[in-house]
Parts: sequence; C-alpha cells; structure tokens
Amino acid sequence: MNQANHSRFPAWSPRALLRNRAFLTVAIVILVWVVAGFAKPGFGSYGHLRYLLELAAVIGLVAIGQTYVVIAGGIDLSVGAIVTVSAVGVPLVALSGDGSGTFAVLIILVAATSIGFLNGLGVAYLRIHPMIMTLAMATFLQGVLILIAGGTAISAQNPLLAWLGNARIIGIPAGVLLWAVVSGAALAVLHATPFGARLYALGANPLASALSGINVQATTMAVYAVSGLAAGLAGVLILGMNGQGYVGIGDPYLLASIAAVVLGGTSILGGSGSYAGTIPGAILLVTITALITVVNASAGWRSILFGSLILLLLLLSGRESQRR
Amino acid sequence: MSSMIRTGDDRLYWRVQGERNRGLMGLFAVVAAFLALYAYLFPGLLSVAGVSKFAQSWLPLALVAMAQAILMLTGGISLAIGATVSLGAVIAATTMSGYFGVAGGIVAVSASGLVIGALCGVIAIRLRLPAIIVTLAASFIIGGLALLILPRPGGAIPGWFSDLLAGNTPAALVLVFLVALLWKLYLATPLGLSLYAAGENPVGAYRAGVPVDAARIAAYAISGLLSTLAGLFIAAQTGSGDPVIGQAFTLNSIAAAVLGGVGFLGGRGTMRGAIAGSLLLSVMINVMFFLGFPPVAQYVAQGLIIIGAVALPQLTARFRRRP
Amino acid sequence: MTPQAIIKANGLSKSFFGNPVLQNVSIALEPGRIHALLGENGAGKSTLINLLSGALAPDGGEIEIDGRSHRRLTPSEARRAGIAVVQQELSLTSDLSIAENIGLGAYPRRFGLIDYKALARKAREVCDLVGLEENLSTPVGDLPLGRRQMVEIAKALFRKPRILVLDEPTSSLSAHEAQTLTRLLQRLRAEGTAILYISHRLNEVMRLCEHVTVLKDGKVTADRSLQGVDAAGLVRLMVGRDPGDLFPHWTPSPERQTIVEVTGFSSGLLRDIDLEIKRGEILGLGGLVGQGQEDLLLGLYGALPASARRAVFNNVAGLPSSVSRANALGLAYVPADRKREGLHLIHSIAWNMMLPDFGKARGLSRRDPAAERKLATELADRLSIKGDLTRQVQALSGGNQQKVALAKWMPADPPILLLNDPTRGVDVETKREIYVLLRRFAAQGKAIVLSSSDTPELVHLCDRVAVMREGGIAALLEREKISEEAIVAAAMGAEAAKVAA
Amino acid sequence: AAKCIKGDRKAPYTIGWANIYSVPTWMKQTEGTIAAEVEELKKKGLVDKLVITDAQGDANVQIQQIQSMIDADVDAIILIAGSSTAPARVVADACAKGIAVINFDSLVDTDEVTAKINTDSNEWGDTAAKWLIAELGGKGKILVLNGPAGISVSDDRRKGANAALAANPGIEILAETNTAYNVAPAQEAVTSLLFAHPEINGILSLGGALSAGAILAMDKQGRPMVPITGENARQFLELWKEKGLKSWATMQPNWLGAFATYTAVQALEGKDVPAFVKVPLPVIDNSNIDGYLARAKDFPADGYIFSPYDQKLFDELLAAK
Ligand SMILES: Nc1ncnc2c1ncn2[C@@H]1O[C@H](COP(=O)(O)OP(=O)(O)OP(=O)(O)O)[C@@H](O)[C@H]1O
Ligand SMILES: [Mg+2]
Ligand SMILES: [Mg+2]
Repeated sequence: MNQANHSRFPAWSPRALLRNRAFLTVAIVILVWVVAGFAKPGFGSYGHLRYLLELAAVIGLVAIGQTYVVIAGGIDLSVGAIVTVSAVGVPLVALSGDGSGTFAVLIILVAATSIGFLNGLGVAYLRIHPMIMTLAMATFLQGVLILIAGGTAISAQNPLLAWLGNARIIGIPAGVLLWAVVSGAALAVLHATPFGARLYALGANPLASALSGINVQATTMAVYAVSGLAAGLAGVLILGMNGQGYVGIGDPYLLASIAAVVLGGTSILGGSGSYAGTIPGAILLVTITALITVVNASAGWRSILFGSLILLLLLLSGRESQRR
Repeated sequence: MSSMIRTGDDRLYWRVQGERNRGLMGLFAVVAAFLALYAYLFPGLLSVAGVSKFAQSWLPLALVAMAQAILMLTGGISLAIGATVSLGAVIAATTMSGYFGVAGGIVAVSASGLVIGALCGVIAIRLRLPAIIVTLAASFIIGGLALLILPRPGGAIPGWFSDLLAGNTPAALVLVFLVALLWKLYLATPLGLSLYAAGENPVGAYRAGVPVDAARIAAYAISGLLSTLAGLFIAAQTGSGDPVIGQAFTLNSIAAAVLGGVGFLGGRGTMRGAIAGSLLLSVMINVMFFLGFPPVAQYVAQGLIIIGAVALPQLTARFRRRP
Repeated sequence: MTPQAIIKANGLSKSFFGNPVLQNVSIALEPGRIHALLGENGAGKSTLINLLSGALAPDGGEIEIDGRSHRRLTPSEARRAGIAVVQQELSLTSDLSIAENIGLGAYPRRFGLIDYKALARKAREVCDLVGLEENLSTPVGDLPLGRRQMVEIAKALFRKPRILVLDEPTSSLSAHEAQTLTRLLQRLRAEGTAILYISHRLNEVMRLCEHVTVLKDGKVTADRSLQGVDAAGLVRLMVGRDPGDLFPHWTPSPERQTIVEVTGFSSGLLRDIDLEIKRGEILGLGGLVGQGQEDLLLGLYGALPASARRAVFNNVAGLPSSVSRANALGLAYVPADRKREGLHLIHSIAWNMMLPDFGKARGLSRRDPAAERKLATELADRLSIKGDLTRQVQALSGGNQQKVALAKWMPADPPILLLNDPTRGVDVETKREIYVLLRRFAAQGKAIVLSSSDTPELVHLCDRVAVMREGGIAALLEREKISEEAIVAAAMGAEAAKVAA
Repeated sequence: AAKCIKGDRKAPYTIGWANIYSVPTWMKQTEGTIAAEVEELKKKGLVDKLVITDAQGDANVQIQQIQSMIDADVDAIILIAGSSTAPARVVADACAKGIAVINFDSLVDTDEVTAKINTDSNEWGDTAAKWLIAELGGKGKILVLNGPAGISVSDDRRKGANAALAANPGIEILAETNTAYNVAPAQEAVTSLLFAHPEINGILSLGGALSAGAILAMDKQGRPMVPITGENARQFLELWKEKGLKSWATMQPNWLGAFATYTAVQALEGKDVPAFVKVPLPVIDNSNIDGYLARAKDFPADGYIFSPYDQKLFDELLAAK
C-alpha cells in the first residue's frame, strides 16, 4: 500500500524545484540583489534591503487579493482606488474615545471589504465581466473620493498606524511583519483549505465547478471581498508609513499588483499559480524600481531600461506552460 | 445523394454576418439610446459639423478598441496600447513637418506600429511569455522611446493635413467606416478568420492546418498599427505631438472591448461589438456634459452606465443560459 | 493482389517526459480498407494518430507516405499528402459558423479572400454526406455535442482526404447518426480512401473494419485481418485474456421505492413531463441526441432553471434550486462533455477527485492531505486508473479522463446518480467495470438515470428506458419491452411522422 | 477688446471650467477658489452658471469636453490643459466663436486665447536653483527631484534651473528622478538614492510633495537634513518647521482659478486684458513661514497653503504690463 501510494504521489524531487516558478522568482530576486549590491554600493546594504521589503509589503498585501482573484479566473482593477479610499478614509472616521485608533482602522477595513464584496456581487450575480465591474468600481470610487477627500483638514493622528508605519520589532519593520503574518494566513487559506481549492477550481473551469457543487456565486463574492480587504489593509499600512494619505496614493498599486502576480508565475488565465510566487514577485518589482532610480539617465532611457529588465527577468523565471 | 444548394447557402457570408450580431443587440440598443439622447440634448449634432466633431473625438478610441479587441480575440491582451498611441503621435509630429512630409510621416508611423506590434507578438508568442506582462514591459520601453523622440510636447503637423482629418469635414467618420471595412476584408482572408480559431482553440487550430502563430503575430502587428494610427490621428487633430498623450487609452481600450462583448480568453467577440463599446464610452462623456453633471456625478454615472450596459443584456439573456 | 499501402509507419516510438507511450509501433494503411486501431484507454492510439498527422514528432522511427519516407512529418506535409484526422470536437471554434469551421485551414480563395460562395457549396456537399441539415451560418457553439462531432467529420471530408483517420467518432453520436457515418465510411471505402478507425464500440468495429491493429501499453500486440475474429476474440486481442460478458447479468433489485417524482416538469427544451425515478433501478434515457435528455438531467440537478407542478426528491418537496442543494438532496451528475463540464484539465487527477468535497466542506476548515491521498488512491484503484495521481488530467487519455469524472462522486455515495453518457470513450474493460458498478449501485438501492447514445447499453443495463423526443417522453419502455428496435422506433417516431407529413 | 471677444455676449455669463482632473487636492482647492469667485460674480449679476468638466486626466477627453462647451455655447472657458499642445486647435475654435478662453496653470502653446495666466515655471526652477546654490556656497552634491517626464510644467521648471547649475561647476548632480507630484513615490525614490549616495549636500526639489517625500525619507534613515527647495504643500511646510530646516519654497497659487474666472468676466465685459498675465512667484522662506503655518488649519492636510488674495490683487495684476 505504501509502495503503491508512493508511485501515485511521487516524492518531492530537486528537479521539481527547478521548475517551480515561486522558487525561480526567489532565485532571481537574490541574483538581482547580489549583482546590484556589487554594482552599486549601498544598494545591497541591510538597511536598503529592509526598506525594499517594506515597500514590497504594500504591493504584496494588495497582491494577496489580486492573486486570489486572478487564480479564481478574474482580475481586480479597483485595488488602486480601494487603497486610496482606505488611506484617505481612516482619518475621516477617527472617533473620539478611540485612543488607539484600532476602531477607525477596523471600520475602514470593513468598508474596503464591502467594496470588494460589491465587486463580487456584480461579477457573480449581474455576470459583469470582472474587468468591467472593477473598472467601473474604480471610477465610482474616484467620485466618492472627490466627495470625501481634501474638503477638511485631514491628517492621520492614529497611534496604531504610527506604530505600523514606524515600529521595528527585533529589527524587522512592523509592516513587513504584518505582511509576513498575513502572507502566512493567505498561503494557508489558499493551499490548505477547501476555500482555496475552490478558487483554483473556479479559475480553471467555472462550469465544471458549478456542476461539481461548488457555490460559484458565494465563492466569487468572497474572493473579491478578500481582495477589497487586502487592498484596504495595504491602504492602512501605506498611510502608516507615509503619515498622510492623499488622493492618488493607491494608483501605482494597480499595475504593480498585477505585475507581481504574473511575475510570480500565476497564470493570468486563472486556475493555477500561488501566492508563494507573488511574494518574490512583489520584491522583484520594487527592487527593479529602486535599481532604475539610482541609474543616472534621462527619463526616457530609464523607462526603456525598466521595461527591458522586466522582460529579461521574465525570460529567466520561466514561460507560461502551454495551455489547452 | 444530391447536394442541392439550400436557400440561404448562397448568401452564406451575409448570414454569417447576421449571426454575429446576436448577443450584441442589447448593447446596440443602449448605444442607440445614448446617441438619441445626445442628439436630443444637442440638436447641433445632426449637422455635418456636429457629426464631424463628434466623430473626431471618438475615432482614436474606436481605433484602440479595435487594437485591443483583435488581441483579445487571439487570447492575448496589451497594456502597451497607450504608449504605442503616444509613440505614433510623437513620430507623426516629428516627421510630418520634416523632409519626408506627410506621406513619409504616415509611412514612418505605420511601419513603427507594425514593427513594434510584431515584436511584442513574437516575444509573447514565440517565447511563450504571458502577454499581459510582456506588454506591460513593452509599455515602458515604448513610452521611453516616445520620450526620447520628444521629451516634452511639441513638434508639428502641417495645417492642411490637420484640417483635412480634423477640420469641419466628416473625415473621421469616413475613416471609422474605412477601418471597419478593412477589418471585414481582413476577416475575409484565411489568416484573418484564423484569429478566432487560434484564440479559442490553438491546439485544435494548429492540427487543422491553421498557421496559429502567424495569425497571432499578425494580430499583434495589426494592433500596433491601429494604435500608432490612433496616435497619428491625435497628432493631426491636435496639430502636434505629446509623448504621454495616449496613457489613458490602455484601460479605455480594454473597457471598450470588454463592453463590446469581446472575451478575455480568446475566440469570443466581434469587432463591431468593440466599436460599439468605444462609441458608448465616447458618447457617454458628451451626454453627461449636456445633462450638466458635476464631476462627482460624472464619475458615479460613468461607473453605473458601464455596469448597466453590461448587466442589462446579461440579465435579459439570463434564462436561456446554463450556469 | 494486395494494394500498396498509402501510408506506413515503421518502428515509431514516442515518450512524454521519459514515459514511453509508443514503442516500435508499425502500421500500414491501404486504400479501400477500413483499418481498426484498438486498445485500452491510454494504450497510445491518439498519440499514434498525432504522429501520423504530424501534430507530434516521433522520438524514433519513420513515416512513409507513397513510398517517400519522412523522419519529421509536419502537419502541413501530412495534409498535403491527403491525411485528415477527425479529432474529438477538438478543433472547432464555437464563434465561427459551421461552414467556416469546416473550411478552416483550407478555405477556398478568390483574390486572396475567402470565397464564401465556393465555401458554401463545398461545405454543403460534405454536410450532405454526413447528414448535417443545419444552416451553414449557425455558430458551432450552438450545436449539441453530437452535431459538432458531425461537423468535425465534415471538416475532415472537406479536404477530400486519401487517408481518413477517425478518433472515436461515434462516441457522442446517436444510433441514427452513427448509421449515417457507417454508410459514409462504406462509400469512402468503395471510393478507395484508406480509413483508420478508432473506437471502443466493438460491434461497430466488427461491422465495418477489415483489418485491425491492437495496441497494448504502447506496443503492437496484433496486426491482422479481422476475418474470422468474433467480438470475444477482439477483446481477447485487446486485453490478452478471455473476456467475460460485456454486460453484467441483469437481476431485478428488490427495492423499487420511488425516490424522485416530478409532474409537470419543464426545463430547457422540456415541456410538462411526468417522471418517477425509483430506488434500485437504472432508468435509461434514449432517443436521438439533443431531444432534451441533457435538459432533463440538468433540470433535475438544479443547474438549469426548471419548474414543476409537483416535485419530491428523497422525501423533500420542491425542485433543488441550485447544484449544492441538489447535492445535499443526494443527487450527483456526471456530464457528457467531460472536458468542458466535468473536469479541471489543468489540475491533478487526485485534486479533481476531491472536488465535490471541496464544494461541500466548510470553506475555512483544514484540508487533510493524508486523507485526500488515501481516498484518491482508493478511487483510482477502484476504477483502475493507473500511475501517478499528481499528473494533470489533460495528460490522461480520454477514457481515463472519463473515469476521473466518474470517480469524483463516489466518496459522497449519492443515492441518485444522473449520468450523461458515462462510458463515452471508455474502453471495453473499463466499460464493463462501470456497468458492474452501476448494477451494484442499483442493487444497493441507489437510483440511476443513465442517458446514453449507446443503445446496447440501454438495452442490457436498464430497468426502464424513457425515449425522449422533442422535449417530451415519447415512450417509457419497461424491462421486458426494451430492445434496440423498440428504442430506435420510438426515437424515430417523430422523424417518421415528419416525413409522412 | 481682448482677444477672442466679439462683444456679442451679454451678462450674466455661463462659465465653463475645463478641468483636466478634479480629484487631486490641488485641483479641489482651485475649484474652491473658482466656485467662490463665481458666487461673488453671481451676486453682481455677471455670472449665472458654472459648468465643470473633469477629463479624468485624459487630454483627449478634455478636447472632447471643450468641444462640448463650444457646442453648448458657453461664454467663457477657463482651462487647465492636460497637454501643452493637444488642446491648441479646439481652443482656437472656441476663440473663433467669440468665447473668452482663459488658460491658467498648465498652458497651451497657442496664441488663440483671450489670456494666459501663470507663474513662470522657468523662473521657478531658476530661483530655486540659485537659492540652493547660494545655500551650498556654490559647491556640493545634490539630488534633483522633478515631476513626471513628458509634461511641460515639470520640463520647464527643470530647464529653468539649467543655467544656474551650469554656471556653478562646483555643484554635482548625483541623480535625477521623475515621479508623479506625490509624496510616496518621491519618498521611495529618495530612499533608494540615499542608500546609493552616502554624501548628499542639498536637494533641488521642484514640487512640494516631492520635498515632503524627500524629508520623510531622510528622517526615516536618520540622515542629517540638508537644504532643500520646495513648494507650499502643507505637509512640506509643517515638516520644514518641525525639522527646523533651511528651506525655500514658492507656489502655484490656487487662486489662479479665481483670477482666471475674474479675468474671463472682465474680458467679456469689454475690458482689455493682457494676453499673458505673469503672476509673480510668492516666496516662502524662514522669514515668513510662520505666517503661512498660522493659517494651516484652513487647508487640507494634503493640500497647499496659498497666499491670500482679493480683487484688488487681481486688478493690479491685470493692470500690470
Ligand atoms: N502530451 C502528453 N504529455 C504527457 N503524457 C501524455 C501526453 N499525451 C499522451 N500522454 C500519455 O500517453 C498515454 C497514451 O495516450 P493516448 O491519448 O494516446 O491514449 P489512447 O490510446 O488514445 O487512449 P483512449 O482510448 O483513452 O483515448 C497516456 O497514458 C497519456 O497519459
Ligand atoms: Mg485517444
Ligand atoms: Mg480517446
């Protein structure tokens, strides 16, 4: 029996590791760090790498939701707007008697989750294509932002956020720690729960999933809600790190989150991939950005270099396996 | 066994065209309603000048919607559309008033679009890299090129050419029809029609003798061409070049295509749908203006209109559908 | 005098990721002969034809066409040599029309453009050959599975092949369509076409073919004339030992209590149907393809909007409103189109088997990998699915894919099984296993609804057969009345009436 | 009469504001000054309606919206251009129709407008560079932070600094960045640059949010503060005070919006207005920063503390040649 079981579930092999996108992406990150560290003194310093991780934490958090959504066969174009809404929103809901600021953060996270949930509702019940639904939601949120932002003096005097943005625990920035904890949870949910399995099912073949008794609607709504929550969390973190939110603060995270997901080996077509690849994907992205920043060249050349680097690294980290 | 030509067989092409309208009637109705509303709010629309001006603002979006749709039909997507539009505009504005003149400029713009598109296609398809991230990288490279050519807005388009394309003539409308016609012509070629098969079922298409890779790379090239031509038109319309003018077109082209029922996984959708989608996005802006919406309402309404335009036909078709 | 072979494969071998799938396989196709290629699921038949048509490159060996040998045959060379392959609905594009699909890759041109007039004419010719009456402009996506298969065949004929390869062409065809195909093949044979025919329906093979090549585990175990071979002999060739009866002995189940009852049931095509399903029975659904069999199954399963004046499922009143609800009521459904509706091709075999459980379990509970592996291994053993269970399902042969689609419901032990053509593409041995399984389920008191395009299956397996026609039940045959003739007659009733009218 | 004005339009006027993007705080504040001005003018019976469009950052949409304003026959269009070239033709069309076109902040390369109103971006860069060079004594290593590439405003500010920088070979530019005029991207970029360059003596920043981002980056790394230029962004001014910096800032006053509205009505009323109104750059330095910060609470936290204005100021500006 054991013998049979073995042939049916072959043991893990080193060769499989080399075909693993997440692993390859990690290897590339390390490679880039080493090369850049030698080429640009200061780049590879501990402090800088730690800072890159802090930046990656924000992208990484947003990309949790994006990874989930993409695996489930969708895409979320509203994450940037949700990040902004939550970063701008926390001060607005600051309540007296909420000394630690926890309550304000919780309210914002609930709001962000609800926005995601609405996305899911549109996708699941109105059967609106996720791109259209989330793009429309992003537009909608812009309108909301005009209403809520900038009108009054808003600045974040929130102790919890200040801690999140600045504290170091045994030398590790609180934001990175938060990312690590949430990532652990995200990975566990993705790979060790039936909910995670449902995402893979949905992304690979929604029809077969429905006929197998998976509640497609509920799963869809849940996954977009998770995406909203993750973006909300990222918004809160970025507010903590910056001390202040502003309209447009979330804009860079839309394409960054998608890029991190795809660089990490998750198929944009859905059904396969893992957040394990997105993590190094996010780190890779901030690393390249930092690298380009320190190159002294005209804006045009920097842009060209950035694009070429992404292409090159993509070539290394592996190709999309052919899909039938 | 007799093989009698059956009624309708002789008009196969037109019947096929008719079938392709199915599923789009809802969108067509929404677009028509908006056009009617626009004409009601602004009766001046129903004049040569009115139509001309509206068509001018719509044409670039229609072109990029087509550029995106053709890729989506093959199962690809491009995030480089915006940058390619900018590049087209910049090349037009720097070449046309130079030695080679307007004709040389058109050639340069077209050639750069074809080449850049084909390159993206070759990289994405031959190297089997995911299109979305290849084109994201390409958008930086292409955008960088545009900045190198024209670091800040400038350049010039000869006045007569601007007036020809974007004066008080319905040239833009004619161009829309012309491009649509060329598209129909392309779809009537074996390579063109292969798009659908190559998008939906590449393995099967390959086995059936469809040059799958060629069809896809050609789609990328055409997409690049349409994008730079949109840039050329914008340059003519504005009389100059701007290295970041196209940025918004990336997402808008996707929105228009998806709104028009073009599927994300390849092989599903029609160009007429994408064009209708772009028309809706374009006319919506004017309608909201004439309804006097303040910015907040513009954003909110825009979101709702887009959702509504997709949801309504979906909901009505609901009962005929499988889960 | 034996005619010269048009195409010959000599010593072909092929392996995937180091697993040999074909080893030293030789085969020769002659004009005017229908050549059967038989073998169990996964024996390598499809792979062999992929080599013959240039879709895959062999690792070793060569292919000889008209005496010219090719080491590496490309698809276009193969096509030019006159080889056409009927894949199983694999190469159709749903948004294109029937005519455009038929001509795909070989469009008649005029000034570089597709000549739609010529296309219509030629497409109509081949459609007539295969009995496709539909409008040529109909998008293929609108057609039911069986019709799509006919389009696929028409597409092969469109190229006027000298060598026609058919990979399980009849597996989704109704008896009527299969007959059309039989006549067609006989005609092509008479015209001198070389035909390679893959099927798991041995009676067809017996009726049609003159010569057989049998593959077992990637090796040729027989290459001989079919003369003097009977069905049992064929099976013996394939499995290498004496076959038992294909169908298990039918015994009535003791329990015949009604478990599902619907009156005035409508869904999809179906209008106002009354039906009772009993524990311990296999209720067959027969008839031409697309007469509402699938709508009935899907409607009962909560996957298609349905209504009924009265409905009782497992003592609960009302129709299930959703699939999860249906599952909770004890229903399970195995779809016909396994690739689109049944399986997650990019996921592993084991993962696919766990799917209903993933749908049912509490979302954030913990998965138990050890238990999952154990269960998957058990299921695989039970349905003799061999090898590594972490392989993607798409790397399985068609028959084995079907087994996976069936296997995933077994752990739930549902009392009501809705099966839509469950033995499509399944080899005889496995078929037999499935039949035994179904009868055993019935004996255990489960209710089984079996929609099948394979009439013998209905005859030998079912307690009752409902023959469907135009969205209604044309006849409900009790055990003693069930025969191929009765089923076909009931199914054709409408056709006959139409012709008469 | 002023350019574009034909004299056939009578009060009360309909004013169209063709905004490029109304979501950023600077724009919201500007819209505030415009709305306030319109209220004033309504009281005088000069204006009856303000129509606002938002092109969502897309210069093409802005052209379309200006066209709609022409179609709707508004009396005046005030414009912040999304591109320095793109709206030129449609603006000329408006001008030809007798619509008063007042272009402020981001200007269009055309003369077919009633008036352009702006501070001088070249001068901005030039003064900033000179201040920094003087502060560094003509010698030192600096970073240059600039707004997005390909935009005239950022390009002009940067070009303005060129002459002064070239004249002082002792100043070494370690690196230049282009980011959106926002805190977070600037902070990111500067952080990386700080790691790459252990010695930095000054920062030439050509935008307020950029300066704030730079200070936050230095602060977080515990790097000593260096002289830095900036703009009237509230966050920057507060950081300046908090960290006790040596700084210099100027501004693009939000009341340019109100001023443009006022100018439009003046032109429609038949007054002659100059084709280009150069608004002097207000300077904030250690001498007057407290005055600005005293009013801080009246402005959004992520907004800009602009200098006070009144109609007298407007009249003076219009009168100056
Ligand atoms: N591309 C591939 N990658 C990996 N394994 C493959 C591939 N193609 C085929 N196989 C394996 O090769 C074997 C032969 O497959 P093939 O499809 O030829 O079988 P078959 O004889 O057609 O079976 P069936 O009767 O079920 O259709 C199977 O075990 C299958 O899993
Ligand atoms: Mg096979
Ligand atoms: Mg098979």
